[in-house]
Amino acid sequence: MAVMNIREAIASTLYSEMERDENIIVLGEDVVGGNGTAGGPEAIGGIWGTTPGLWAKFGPDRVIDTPISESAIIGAAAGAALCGKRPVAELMFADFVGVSLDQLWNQMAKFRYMFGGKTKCPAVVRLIYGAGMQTAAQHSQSVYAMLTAIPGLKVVLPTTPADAKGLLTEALRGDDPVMFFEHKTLYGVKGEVPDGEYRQPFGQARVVREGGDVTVVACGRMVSFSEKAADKLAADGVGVDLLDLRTTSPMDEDAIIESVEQTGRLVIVDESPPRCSLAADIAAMVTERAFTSIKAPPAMVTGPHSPIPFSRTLERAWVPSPQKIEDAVRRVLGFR
Amino acid sequence: MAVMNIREAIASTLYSEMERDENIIVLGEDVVGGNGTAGGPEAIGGIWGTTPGLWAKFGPDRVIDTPISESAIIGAAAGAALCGKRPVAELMFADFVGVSLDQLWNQMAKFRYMFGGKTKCPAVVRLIYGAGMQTAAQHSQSVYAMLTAIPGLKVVLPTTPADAKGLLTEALRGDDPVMFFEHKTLYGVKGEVPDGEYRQPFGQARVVREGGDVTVVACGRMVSFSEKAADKLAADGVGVDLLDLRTTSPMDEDAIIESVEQTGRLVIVDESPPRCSLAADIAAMVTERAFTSIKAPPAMVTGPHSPIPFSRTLERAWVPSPQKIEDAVRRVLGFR
Amino acid sequence: MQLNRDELLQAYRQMATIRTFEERLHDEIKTGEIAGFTHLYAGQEAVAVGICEQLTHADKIVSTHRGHGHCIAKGCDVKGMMKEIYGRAGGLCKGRGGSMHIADLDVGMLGANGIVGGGAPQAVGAAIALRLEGKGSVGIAFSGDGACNQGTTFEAMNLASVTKVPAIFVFENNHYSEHTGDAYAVGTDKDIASRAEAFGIKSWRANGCDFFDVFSVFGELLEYVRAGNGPAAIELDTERFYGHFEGDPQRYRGKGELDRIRDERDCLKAFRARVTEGALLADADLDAIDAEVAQLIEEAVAEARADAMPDNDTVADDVYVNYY
Amino acid sequence: MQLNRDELLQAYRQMATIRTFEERLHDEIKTGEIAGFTHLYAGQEAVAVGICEQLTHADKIVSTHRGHGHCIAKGCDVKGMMKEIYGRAGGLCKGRGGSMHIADLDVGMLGANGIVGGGAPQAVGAAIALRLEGKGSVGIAFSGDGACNQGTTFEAMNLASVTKVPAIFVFENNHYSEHTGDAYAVGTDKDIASRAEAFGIKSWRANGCDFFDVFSVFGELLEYVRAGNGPAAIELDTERFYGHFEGDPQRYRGKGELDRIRDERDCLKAFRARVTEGALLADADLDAIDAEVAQLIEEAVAEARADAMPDNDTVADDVYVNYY
Ligand SMILES: Cc1ncc(C[n+]2csc(CCOP(=O)(O)OP(=O)(O)O)c2C)c(N)n1
Ligand SMILES: Cc1ncc(C[n+]2csc(CCOP(=O)(O)OP(=O)(O)O)c2C)c(N)n1
Ligand SMILES: [Mg+2]
Ligand SMILES: [Mg+2]
Repeated sequence: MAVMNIREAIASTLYSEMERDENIIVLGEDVVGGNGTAGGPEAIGGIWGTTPGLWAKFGPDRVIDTPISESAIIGAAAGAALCGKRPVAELMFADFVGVSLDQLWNQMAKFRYMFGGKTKCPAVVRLIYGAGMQTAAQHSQSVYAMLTAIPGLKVVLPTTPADAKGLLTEALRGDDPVMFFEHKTLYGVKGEVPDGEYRQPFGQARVVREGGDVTVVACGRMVSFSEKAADKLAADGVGVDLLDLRTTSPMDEDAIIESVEQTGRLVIVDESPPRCSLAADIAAMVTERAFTSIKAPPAMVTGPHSPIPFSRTLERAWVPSPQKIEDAVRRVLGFR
Repeated sequence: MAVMNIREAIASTLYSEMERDENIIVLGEDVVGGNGTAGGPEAIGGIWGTTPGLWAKFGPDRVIDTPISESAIIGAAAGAALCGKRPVAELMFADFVGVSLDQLWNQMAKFRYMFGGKTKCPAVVRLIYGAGMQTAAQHSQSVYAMLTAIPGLKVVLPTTPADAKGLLTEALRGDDPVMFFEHKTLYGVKGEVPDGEYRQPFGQARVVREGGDVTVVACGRMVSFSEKAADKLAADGVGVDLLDLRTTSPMDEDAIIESVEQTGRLVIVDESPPRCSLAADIAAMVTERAFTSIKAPPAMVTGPHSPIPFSRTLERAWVPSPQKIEDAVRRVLGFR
Repeated sequence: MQLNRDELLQAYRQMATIRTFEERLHDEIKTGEIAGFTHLYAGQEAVAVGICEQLTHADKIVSTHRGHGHCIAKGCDVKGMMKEIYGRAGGLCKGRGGSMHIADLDVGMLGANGIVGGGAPQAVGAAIALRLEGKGSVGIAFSGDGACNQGTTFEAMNLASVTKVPAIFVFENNHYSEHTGDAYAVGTDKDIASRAEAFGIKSWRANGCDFFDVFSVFGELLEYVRAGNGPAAIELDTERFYGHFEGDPQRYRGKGELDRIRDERDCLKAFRARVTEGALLADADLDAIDAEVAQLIEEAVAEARADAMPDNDTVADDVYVNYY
Repeated sequence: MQLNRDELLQAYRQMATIRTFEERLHDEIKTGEIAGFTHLYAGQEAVAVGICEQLTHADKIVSTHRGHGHCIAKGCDVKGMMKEIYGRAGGLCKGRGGSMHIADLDVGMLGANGIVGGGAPQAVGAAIALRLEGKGSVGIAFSGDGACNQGTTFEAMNLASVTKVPAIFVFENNHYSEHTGDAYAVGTDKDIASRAEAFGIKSWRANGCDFFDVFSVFGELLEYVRAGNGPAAIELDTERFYGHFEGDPQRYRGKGELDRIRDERDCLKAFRARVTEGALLADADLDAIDAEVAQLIEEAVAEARADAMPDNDTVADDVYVNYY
């Protein structure tokens, strides 16, 4: 097993999968970089460093820099996927779903259903998301709830290098459109990554730790925040079952229910505003499926009903913190 | 009080409000109709018949036909609103949020917050939505959950002519961006409409009926479906508290909680797919706020996790039906 | 441009099939059996057929809300289409799509589209894919004079221009987007093709009511694109014989306009005149095709009516290839 | 074009303020005190100032992610801006917006924008509003050579063309969108302005590193638009002196490119040479302004550093004017 960070896990998986399958193509803004400049192609790759060397190895017909036109990027990916390719399209920031939603929602996601099940659209869209770098209201959002709500899309959020490899491989081998969310603060997270072919099936939550007193469900950056909270709680003798969802569509409802049936108490941590959120989705699902098991109302730790502010202190106040998670756990434990 | 249908209530409110306030302007595709044709402007107004006579009365600078470019429509509304106008922009189908989301979500909704509270953006966006006319997967969706989730927007869904007038007037007098949803199957619904100035404040649910045994919360077309279910249940001696939300952002949480505290049982009817839906939002909120009062898990009656099909029978199978609502009520009543 | 007898017969058959299909729908819709939005292609047949007759199944097209003509011209099964529009289980898309969402990938028809402008980027994606195949196949986006104003259409042209892929933008200018004239909504001093040219895309123009003109001009364009010269565009001046959708009172039309375009701009009449005058085909040849087509459409309607409605249990099928 | 002494001094002061503001930020960012994305406008000052000096507060502009220059040129308070970029409570937007979201409606600055292409439709909306006022005011969208490819920009141009409102599209071509050259990403045989012309929009071109050229060409354009002739566009050939954002290693630049543009394309140097050679102003006049500006920026940084961070309790304030 090699040790690498999430950025490297994504870059190397893209590279090796493209070597394996000539139908995989990559497109996005500056995924090559340097086109049309004195420095030439790959003078600088994408700003996230996840696509280096692809152009040199696989050439300009498979690794395509696009103008700033996200609808065209996603639409082209959709069209290429209908024609038997496996495009990997990059949205440099997940917030750019705003300028490309139609192609995700009304096109890519619906083709197979509308066309009577005769088509498939195996496109992977990589979306870089999340707060924590003071990128302010239009570059910090966690758009996964909006896309989880859309029938026809799968939604994936790796939090470890191994999962980044396993889930991306799975996305590239599957036949449905996959929204692959990469949290901008997690790129540097290091860990062991299995060598060779490695797939992580969707719809299987990762049990981060077992504690038995309370269930905490999280995804993305909120997993590590929940671990911090769990550490503090463990010091006080409170044992947390922590689940990293890995994928929100499909979602591992059974793993959540199983844990809640034992603990009777649930905290959901969701880096997004509260309304019609993933937190609400899970709270409602658990209440429906495990009503007689829950001893307290599921607690939802989310941001407030506001955009994400720029200022360092305000941004921190906006994002769910380990402290708020800890408080929520204590609240549900104390509920009578 | 005059008797009119919802279409007429909207058309006459637009007209009289434009007479009152010269800052109100209207823009959208074919809101005039006939521009650039032999028939000339207003040969045919919009396909919904909600803007007749505006062009003739208020002129081409206030009533503007646009090319097919929804991002430009919403963006122009946002810009005009920042400059002191009160634009009313029409999205001929709410599904076209797909091609205009950025201007709604990252622009209009966020200006005031991002700019430190010094600006206001009093734009009204009219969105024609909903299933029931076999308009298939891209022309039938109920997009209110997606917009309810967005901090900065208000979301309004009238179901009676009186509310259409009252809520539209309120939208046009307020200072925040309002998403005004008009269900395409409800335009013909008739009712009494108060004469003269009439405002319906946001965030106040309408008590459609009181029954005491179970709470049913609905919006849009689902209100009348719920009434049908309630009629059948009443015949069996089951009394339904039926709430029409009127607005989902802000939402009248208190009215819901108050009823649930009495009935202990809740059914939410939501014409949309289930994930991260308004139904889940309400179920989670009620579980959180009224955990000790609820005697059964809140039931969510939604469409399935699929796009909306074209075929008459399939579309009916997709949309929550009076029968399914009735079944859900019986289920929550039978829960032990 | 040299079309042999069989090719001429086939072209006429295709145009006649579209016309008859659409005119029949126009009547059937009045019975109330067909709901939703049905946008008829009648009047524009020369465009779809003049173009698609030069394509193979390896070439891909992306269509619009007014897609029946493109579907038939590209080779979709006519009976399957009729069933689809009737919302039947045996429809080309199992009744789930309806008039605005007919697709058949086997013949290179990637889909009609209810979102105006939705298809253009997809055609560029198809062209990206087809360039990799290296066989000279092309990706084609049909767009109207309304759709040419949607941001996606411009983005698609720019992306095609930059990537130099074999994408073709076909602009069917029938002079109306719903109830608005192109004279109003298309911002330009010149025409739609000139806007494509501004992207560095070589553009052609043709009479969209004249099969032979479409065929020859598009033929030249196609040769250019198949040769690897990058994208191209063509604007076709054409006519819509019916309303925007069925039920449209068409008060935006000029006095006598409908009569005039039926008289002077009917591509089927023009085709017949040309081939009979030139003694390429006889009236009887065409009449025979008319009869066959009438029979086909008659059967299509009868079979559609007789077909079962989809099973309610299938309502949430086929959302994914596999979900769990 | 006749600029009097005061006007020349003012123009220089504005350009020098932008330059000093940006160069100081370039240094401050290295200290780690300023996070998020900061896109510096240095090099392009002649554009913002050459345009905004001809506007009043009644004219509205919509800016980009690279907005500091437009803000200063339009009259935003420099100290308030600095505090904003430092994320302080006293910032122009209370620290909530940051570098990419500075606005001040009182001076007609409708907002910087983190979404490339987001502003263009809003400028058309402003122009719709301003036409109603009937005072000849204009709505201006600043866009880059990258933003000119976004669908919204095209839609905005078409809408302006169709509605004939007083909207102005200013295309600042600094030849890069992030790390990609305009030679690659702008699909055209000609230039960005020619694409605007294809929409029937009268277009101009100017040297964006020469204040006097910008001023006079834009002056002509402005007269045209104020007179009610409808929208207009201008493309400015300009240079970005720093990386796309701070931290960009700029390996896409040619050998010696940064030196060359600093040498040959510096609008401040050119301005100084022109006004001193022409004896319109003396070096000492300009030096005095440089000193004042240096002082202002020094104070701005000191005050920003000293200002309080926003109160955590305000995190969800001002989402609505009133919610319940
Ligand atoms: C994004 C979007 N906006 C608006 C519509 C509504 N609509 C359907 S067809 C149409 C007019 C299209 O005009 P054109 O492109 O010229 O095609 P034609 O109808 O003439 O074939 C409009 C506005 C839509 N379906 N999608
Ligand atoms: C919709 C959108 N796509 C992509 C980006 C990322 N991005 C920010 S600036 C930029 C380049 C913009 O280039 P240009 O318009 O030329 O402006 P410049 O940076 O040269 O001032 C890109 C791609 C964005 N912010 N918004
Ligand atoms: Mg048309
Ligand atoms: Mg640039």
